[in-house]
Amino acid sequence: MPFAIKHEKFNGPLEILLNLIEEKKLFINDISLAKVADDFIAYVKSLGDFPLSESAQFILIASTLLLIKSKSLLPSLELSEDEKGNIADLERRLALYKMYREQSVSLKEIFGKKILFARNERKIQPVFSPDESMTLSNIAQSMMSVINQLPKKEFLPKVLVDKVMSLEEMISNLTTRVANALKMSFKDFTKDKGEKVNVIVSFLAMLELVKQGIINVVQERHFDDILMETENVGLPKY
Amino acid sequence: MNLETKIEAVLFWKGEPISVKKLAGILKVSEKEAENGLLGLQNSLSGRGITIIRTNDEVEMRTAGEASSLIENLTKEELTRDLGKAGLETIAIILYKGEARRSDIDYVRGVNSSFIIRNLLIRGLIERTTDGKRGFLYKPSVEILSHLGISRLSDLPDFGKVKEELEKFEKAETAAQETMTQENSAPEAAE
Amino acid sequence: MNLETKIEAVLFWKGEPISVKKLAGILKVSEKEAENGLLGLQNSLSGRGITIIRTNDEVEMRTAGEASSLIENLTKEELTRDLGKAGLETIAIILYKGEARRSDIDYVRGVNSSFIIRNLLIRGLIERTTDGKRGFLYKPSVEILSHLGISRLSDLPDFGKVKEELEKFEKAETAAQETMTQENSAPEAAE
Repeated sequence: MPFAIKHEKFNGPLEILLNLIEEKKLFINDISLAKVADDFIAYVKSLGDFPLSESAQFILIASTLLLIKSKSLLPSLELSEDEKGNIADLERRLALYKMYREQSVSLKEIFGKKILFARNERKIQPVFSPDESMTLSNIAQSMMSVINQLPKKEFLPKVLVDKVMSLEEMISNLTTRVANALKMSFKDFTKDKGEKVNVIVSFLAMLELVKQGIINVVQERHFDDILMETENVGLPKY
Repeated sequence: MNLETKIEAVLFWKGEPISVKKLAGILKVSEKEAENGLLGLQNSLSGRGITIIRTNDEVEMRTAGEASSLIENLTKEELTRDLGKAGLETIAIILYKGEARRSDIDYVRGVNSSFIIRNLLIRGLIERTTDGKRGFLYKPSVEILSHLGISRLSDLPDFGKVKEELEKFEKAETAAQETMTQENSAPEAAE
Repeated sequence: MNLETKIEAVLFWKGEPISVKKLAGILKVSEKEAENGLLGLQNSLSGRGITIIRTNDEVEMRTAGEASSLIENLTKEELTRDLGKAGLETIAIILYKGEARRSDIDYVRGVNSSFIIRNLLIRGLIERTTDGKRGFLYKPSVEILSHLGISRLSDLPDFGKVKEELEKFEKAETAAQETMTQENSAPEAAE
């Protein structure tokens, strides 16, 4: 099955984030997430081309990481309840994913090792016995509904696009807030002044980078990328 | 696992008569030992819902005699119950395609079709032919065509349009597969 | 013939998964009685060559786990042994949750799971049911349990522990959602 192969090779954002945390042997919390934020964004940047619907997911997570990182650089930065909620949600999702990933390894160990077999097909003597539904028009209708349900090219769901677009605003906003907070607390940086300022300046550059990524997603959304199931598009709940 | 239990598993799985000689061969025991195991199993199964039937040198697992009226009802039920959405979809695909493998049907429906295919076979709506080594091919039965009142498959409603749609889907799949192969051939670049 | 023996006969004859509801219907007993009969049969079969697999709503008779290598040598069927990382993760979610929507799976994995779900459906490792208008619910099939060599979901590795953790996650999520709702109902206070 071609698409399965594709998704086998494809590492999702949560997986990459979890790998980064585990490589550093850290627990899942805001401190560890702030530490891996740079690596995550660098990774996303290095990916370049990948399915649009997936890049939106990456951007959503990158934005939350930026919030965490801002707060860790500038503790005086005030986060809204929504933003705090996003951070808590990301931590929860990571922990949940970690648990399932561990469980999937246990399943791999037993899968196919000790199969419980079904009995072979019983010998049959066909007796022609259609039910009432077997009419030409029902069959034709059924065929059409099967065709309508075939996987089709699908655009990035509008809800997701809107979400990514509102992120652009969020990042611009965050840039201003970080710049302001930097001015405000400049006097606090008595020690290692230069170093800290450098860190924040490069952080501002990173914000710009993610913003560019967002713009790309929004601009390119008219290119359909992968075939998706037409089942009412199950949006991840953020 | 003792011999008796092994025999039980093999006979259950087999679902048709097997010679004692062959059974002994499978279990790597002498025919005498197999006979003894069978006697033991026959004892264990007494009063149960399944039993062992012996004919000459063959042996088979069956439902117990007391269950015969129950099984008769089951057979009737199998021939009369509604075939449902799965039944209609599967017969439709086989009709419009003319013949299909299970994998074709599964692929178009997006779910596994083995149970519904078996049911359609029992109901005489489709027929099965073997096609070399690649497994079974399913075709509409003669009866279903006359039941539907068509003499040729091309008499099916929207026959041309449906064919086209199905081919388009299959082509898209193949194209996707090729793209995938190209992508997978250079995974290092992606890392 | 008692209920347990009748169930044994039906399951043997059927040779495919059957819902407990249907089984009860065939035997003209309540679902509760059928459940009890199944429990009894499960007990009687322990240590034997055949066993019963139960998902949340279906049941099927299969060869016992101890016989697996014996039967494997006899079967010419191609066996699926490789699920891949994405498949294993998706299966894990569906198995431990008991049932899941695509949105649940996407939420946990952080990627679009529609193709891996389709693949698992086609292979018969999961099943789907429609649930009102909200789309599909995916459930473990008898087939996936048989490939894991277990008779019921509770035999999954670390089942109790995982279930407990899942409850904790759900509680935390609900709590977070409630906080959000409170805020939204009093937007002035949040500004």
